[in-house]
Amino acid sequence: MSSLSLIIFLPILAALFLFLKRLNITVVKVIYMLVTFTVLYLSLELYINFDPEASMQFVVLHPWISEYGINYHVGVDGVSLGIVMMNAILMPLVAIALYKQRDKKGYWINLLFVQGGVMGAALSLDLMLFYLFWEIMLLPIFFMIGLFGYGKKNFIAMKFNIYTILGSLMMLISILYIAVAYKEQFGSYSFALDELKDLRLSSGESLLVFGGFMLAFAIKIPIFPFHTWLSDTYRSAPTGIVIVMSSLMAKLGTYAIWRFLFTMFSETSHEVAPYFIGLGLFGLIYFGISAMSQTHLKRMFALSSASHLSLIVVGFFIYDIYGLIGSSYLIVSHALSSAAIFLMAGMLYERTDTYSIAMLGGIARIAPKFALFFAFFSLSIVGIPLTSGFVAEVLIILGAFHYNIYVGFIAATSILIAMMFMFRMISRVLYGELRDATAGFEDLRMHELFALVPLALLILAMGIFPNYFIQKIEPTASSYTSQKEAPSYDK
Amino acid sequence: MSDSTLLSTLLLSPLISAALIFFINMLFLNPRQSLFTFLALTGSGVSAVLALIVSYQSYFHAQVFTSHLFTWLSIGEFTIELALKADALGSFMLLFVAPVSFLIHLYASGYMDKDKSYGRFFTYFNLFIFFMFLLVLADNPIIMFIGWEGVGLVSYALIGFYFEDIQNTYAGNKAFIVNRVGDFGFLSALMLLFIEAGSAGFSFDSIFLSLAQIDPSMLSLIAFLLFVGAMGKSAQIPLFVWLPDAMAGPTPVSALIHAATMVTAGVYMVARFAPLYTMTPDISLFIAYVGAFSALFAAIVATRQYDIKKILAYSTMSQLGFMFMALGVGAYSTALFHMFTHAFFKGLLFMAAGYIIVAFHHKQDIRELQGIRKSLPLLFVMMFTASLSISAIPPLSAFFSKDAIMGALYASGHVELFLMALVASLLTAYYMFRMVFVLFYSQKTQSTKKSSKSMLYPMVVLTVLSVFAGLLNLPELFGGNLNISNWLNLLDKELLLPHAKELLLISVNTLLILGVILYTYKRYAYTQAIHKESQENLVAKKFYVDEIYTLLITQPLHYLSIFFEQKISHGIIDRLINLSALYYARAGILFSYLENGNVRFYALYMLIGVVSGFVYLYWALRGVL
Amino acid sequence: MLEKYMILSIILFSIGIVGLISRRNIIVIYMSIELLLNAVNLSLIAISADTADASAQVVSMLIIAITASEAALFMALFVVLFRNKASLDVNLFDILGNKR
Amino acid sequence: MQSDSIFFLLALITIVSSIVMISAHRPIDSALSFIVTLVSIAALFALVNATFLFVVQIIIYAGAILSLILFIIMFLNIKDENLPDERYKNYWLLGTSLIVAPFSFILIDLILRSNIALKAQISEEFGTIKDVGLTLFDKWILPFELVSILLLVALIGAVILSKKEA
Repeated sequence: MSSLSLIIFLPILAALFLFLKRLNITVVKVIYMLVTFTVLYLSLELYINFDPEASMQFVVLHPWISEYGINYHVGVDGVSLGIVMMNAILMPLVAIALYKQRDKKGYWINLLFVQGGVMGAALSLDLMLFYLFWEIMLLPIFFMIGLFGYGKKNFIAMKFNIYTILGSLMMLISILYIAVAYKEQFGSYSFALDELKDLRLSSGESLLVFGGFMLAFAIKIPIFPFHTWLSDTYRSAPTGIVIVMSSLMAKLGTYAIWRFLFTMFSETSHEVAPYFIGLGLFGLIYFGISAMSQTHLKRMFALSSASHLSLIVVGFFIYDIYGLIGSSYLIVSHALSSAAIFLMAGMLYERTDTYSIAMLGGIARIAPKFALFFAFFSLSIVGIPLTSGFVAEVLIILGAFHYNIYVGFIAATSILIAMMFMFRMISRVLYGELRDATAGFEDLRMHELFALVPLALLILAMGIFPNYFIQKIEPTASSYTSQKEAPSYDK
Repeated sequence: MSDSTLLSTLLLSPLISAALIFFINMLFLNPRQSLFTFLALTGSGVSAVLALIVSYQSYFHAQVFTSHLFTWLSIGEFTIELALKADALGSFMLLFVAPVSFLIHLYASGYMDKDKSYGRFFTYFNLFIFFMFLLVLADNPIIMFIGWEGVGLVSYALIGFYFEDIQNTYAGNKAFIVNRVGDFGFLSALMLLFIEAGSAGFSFDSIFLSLAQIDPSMLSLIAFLLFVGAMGKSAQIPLFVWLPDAMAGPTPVSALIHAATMVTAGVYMVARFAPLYTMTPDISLFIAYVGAFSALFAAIVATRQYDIKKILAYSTMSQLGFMFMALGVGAYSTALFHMFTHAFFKGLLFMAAGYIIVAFHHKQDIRELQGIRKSLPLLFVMMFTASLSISAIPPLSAFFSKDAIMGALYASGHVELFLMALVASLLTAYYMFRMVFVLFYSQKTQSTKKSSKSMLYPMVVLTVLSVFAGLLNLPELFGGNLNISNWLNLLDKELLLPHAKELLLISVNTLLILGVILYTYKRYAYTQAIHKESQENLVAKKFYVDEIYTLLITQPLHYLSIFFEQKISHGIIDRLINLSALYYARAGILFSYLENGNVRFYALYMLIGVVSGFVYLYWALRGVL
Repeated sequence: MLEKYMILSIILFSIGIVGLISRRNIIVIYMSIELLLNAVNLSLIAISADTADASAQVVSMLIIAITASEAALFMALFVVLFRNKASLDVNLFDILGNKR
Repeated sequence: MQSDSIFFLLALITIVSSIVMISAHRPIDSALSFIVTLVSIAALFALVNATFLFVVQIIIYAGAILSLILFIIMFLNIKDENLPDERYKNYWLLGTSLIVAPFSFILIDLILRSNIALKAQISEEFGTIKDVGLTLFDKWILPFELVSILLLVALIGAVILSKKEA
């Protein structure tokens, strides 16, 4: 079995095994750790062996349902590598941080399942396979919210699932449509990405098909106005799944725009790019401003994530080497930061039983380590220099200015927007007087430090030595942009 | 030690000491304070010594130090090297930034004595020096921007240093947010600059070489946006609101960051981009006007302040206004020279203020601090000297620098700027001596026993410097040869006055200032005039600028946020989605009426289906039949 | 001749359908069903005459036999239903439907 | 032409009586008019020489089934209050007729347009009991036996259904 298949299926098989076998919770956790660390090891090996100059690598191609041209077809390039690494790094760290809190077997099984699903979706090069994994990711989320969530969890789980499945169905219709269209033109069905590239559709058709795909991605990301599931879902989802959703699944949506839409419908993508740039910029500001009046910590972070994801979308649709690299860098960097911040929000909740900003305060007095890390991760979301977010934002803003000067100015407000609420939140949560909820606040425990320190170091490393990381992405990105020159450049 | 390692050591030694202090502070329970002091002073001391070496070499041998650390980022044409370069301007900055930092470190070790967050303080402090050096030494604007944001970040952390009072941290937030508004302009300008002129590399030199190809209107836009950045950092109208609030931090912070070094970064940046600004005279003039209004505004507000540190804060803003005036009319080295002297006397004034504050149990209101001359005689001397200096009394340092600015303004032909500067300068004398006379010339007496050697020594050094620093750039009039200006060799405009005219200007100016001081003495020394001032007029309320900003920006944003979240997201979009789900369920109920269990209805549906099929087929096959 | 019989058969069949769907009286519904079967029988006989083949008549006879068995069951049903509800209204027998 | 006029007469009787059958309020009226329908249909059978079927129709339908219906109606002692309240009966009839009308129209139209009649020569024996009997026991023996089972099942079912709950 190749390492890519192993990365995808090891977690899924382990999850099935744990599901079927009755085991002690400690054993479950140990197996979880073993599996995630194996995946991490495999991914690191992948990262080291990855040759930046070649495009698609470690390709595995097995016929699956050959009469319909569906194959098991996976491979990795510079951008999916980022997502794979994120997934591989975050999963064990989440477990380390939540190690003592979660004693339900289902929690760990679902997380493993999600890991496999995300890996599969990130690596698959066959549309059907991608669709399969895309849906597989959804199931554990549904169960996790339903089983371990807070508040009106059933309603919210249901709403989230129906909403996302609605999008996925549109995508499925589009996938089938292009497969049939391919058969009409070339005589056989195909779902392979590199073959579907050659498909010629009329502009109306491709716009519709593009819309079907885009709806699925837009809901998952979410792009304005498909965002209303977001804050409720984040609020009621348990920490592990919030991290998965914000750090991996939303990013996968943006990644899929690049991987599938830009490859298959490059002309349509260019045509609609201005609208999506507009929508992204609007979302950037809209979500940012919405977050300012939030009193619930997780909702604020949710909206802040949405704001950044809009920026990522802008970066992709700019279709310029800086925008592309900036967005893929922001995917990774924001995944790290938001995972860390949601993890810390979870710790906060576990210690104080509240997410309400108004009820918190004074944590820095008695828990300096917690305060330090909390402030650091919040600032890394804001994009302070020497953190990875800064590099990414600068690149996206550069791309935006390259595209159009006004787009540039609006994109540049991203350095203002996040901090408007972030700083006030830091003040209210960490500083000032101690409150009832925060009295006796326990500082970070050892295992929590073990989870947070690597994240912090990675964020710093990516901010101080970005070149090392970007060299892995750059050839992929420039190969994309050299195919199609950036469309417009007016002053 | 090679040039390159020397420069890298200069940059990195504060970072290393900051990191060491940080880890010791985090990992050990009760580290000894003296260890922190040692580390902090070593870090800043090493860089101070090296900075002096660099400046010496640069001044006497015109040597340019460079150091290439690593490639920060390289994508296509966008290549950012993390390279350091100490040319004349950089070395000049080092010349006062590093020693003043070291002195203030020394002072802070006394000021912060026995503070429970001693280690945290010096972590930030050393980190600040690191970022400041990065800002000064960066060879390309992106790295400069990193330093620029970095100092802002540390400034944020230090303003909110006493985070037990949440208001302090709000002041820090305000400082950082306002600064970032400026940074927004700065970053936008850099991006435009790269797109327009970055193809040949993005170091300062290569940018300046390709400036000529840029469209003039675009160049003006870039220049303006860069200046927006400077406005934020150097507290000019309209982005000055953070500076008075920033006085919430410990006094050494105010001395180092909000007087001597960081706030002058805007001036440095404009001077650094001098080749750009010489090509955009409109924007330069705009800078001059902004500087003039800021100087005047701050001077007016300072006349009605009572908090000793706020007076000094407005004074800083006012002096920065002077520097921008000089920059605006093209007298770059004059502006930088004023910045140089300003660092000494303003640093000294803040240190003195801090000394008073520590000595009198953290009282900061000058009305409560009256009559402290007896108990602090040395301090009185130093503060009096510094006040004379800032008021530009010859032959103290600021006399030379400020007078050069006035001369340049006059020579540039913009009389209105000159008059504004003159008024601001007179007001400077007024508010400074108002403070001095209220503090030291009073019937009341207060006494204290506290004193700290480590606080006093740096002040003595700075007193000496603020007296004599002016001699370094002695104009020809007094037999000098403008050493610093020649050294810096910036693109100064020729703004020379005939000696007779200059002499006349100086004497009139000095006489006027002396007159103001005399008036102030009459008014405030040994009187209760300070208590009779109205608290309600426009000046005392600082022209309601904070309130206007709250009304125009903060509150609308808040309401907009609530509007977006509750009205649009929840009220419209989410409701539509939920309603569509609800109506879907309703539609299900509607259809369930059809399924009523009554077989003849089923037969009816079947019939309808069959008939429709028949009709359709009949219609479809009408041609065949 | 065949066309006429066919047309008559169609008309009778339609009338049977109308009765089957429109009426609520279960006995009339039953008779409508019988009418449908008779219409079919009619057409079968006509075809048989037209083709001079007795097979259609046999089929028709089988239908009559089935009708007879159906009649027996229906009668039993009438008795049971009437005993339970004391009414011939088919709308009363709708427990399979959507009850809320 | 004689047979044509007889056919039209019988057809008219059939249609009118069946319409009366479906629209009569009381089941007894329906049943009586249904007898008329059945008899005239039997006459139509006779018109095409299906003599055996004519006899079967008269005996089984008019004789057995209809009398069974009448017997049941009387046995149940149905009063007016036991009848369903069919206030909108006429609307229903009208509505359903409108729905069915295109169906009938299309079928009639198709029949009229197509030429389906073979007009085979009818032998002397056609429709006699011998002819039918031979066909039945020659070609249709299996269905015939199956029908007998069906009748048996129906018999048992009817007994069980109408049995009172113990």
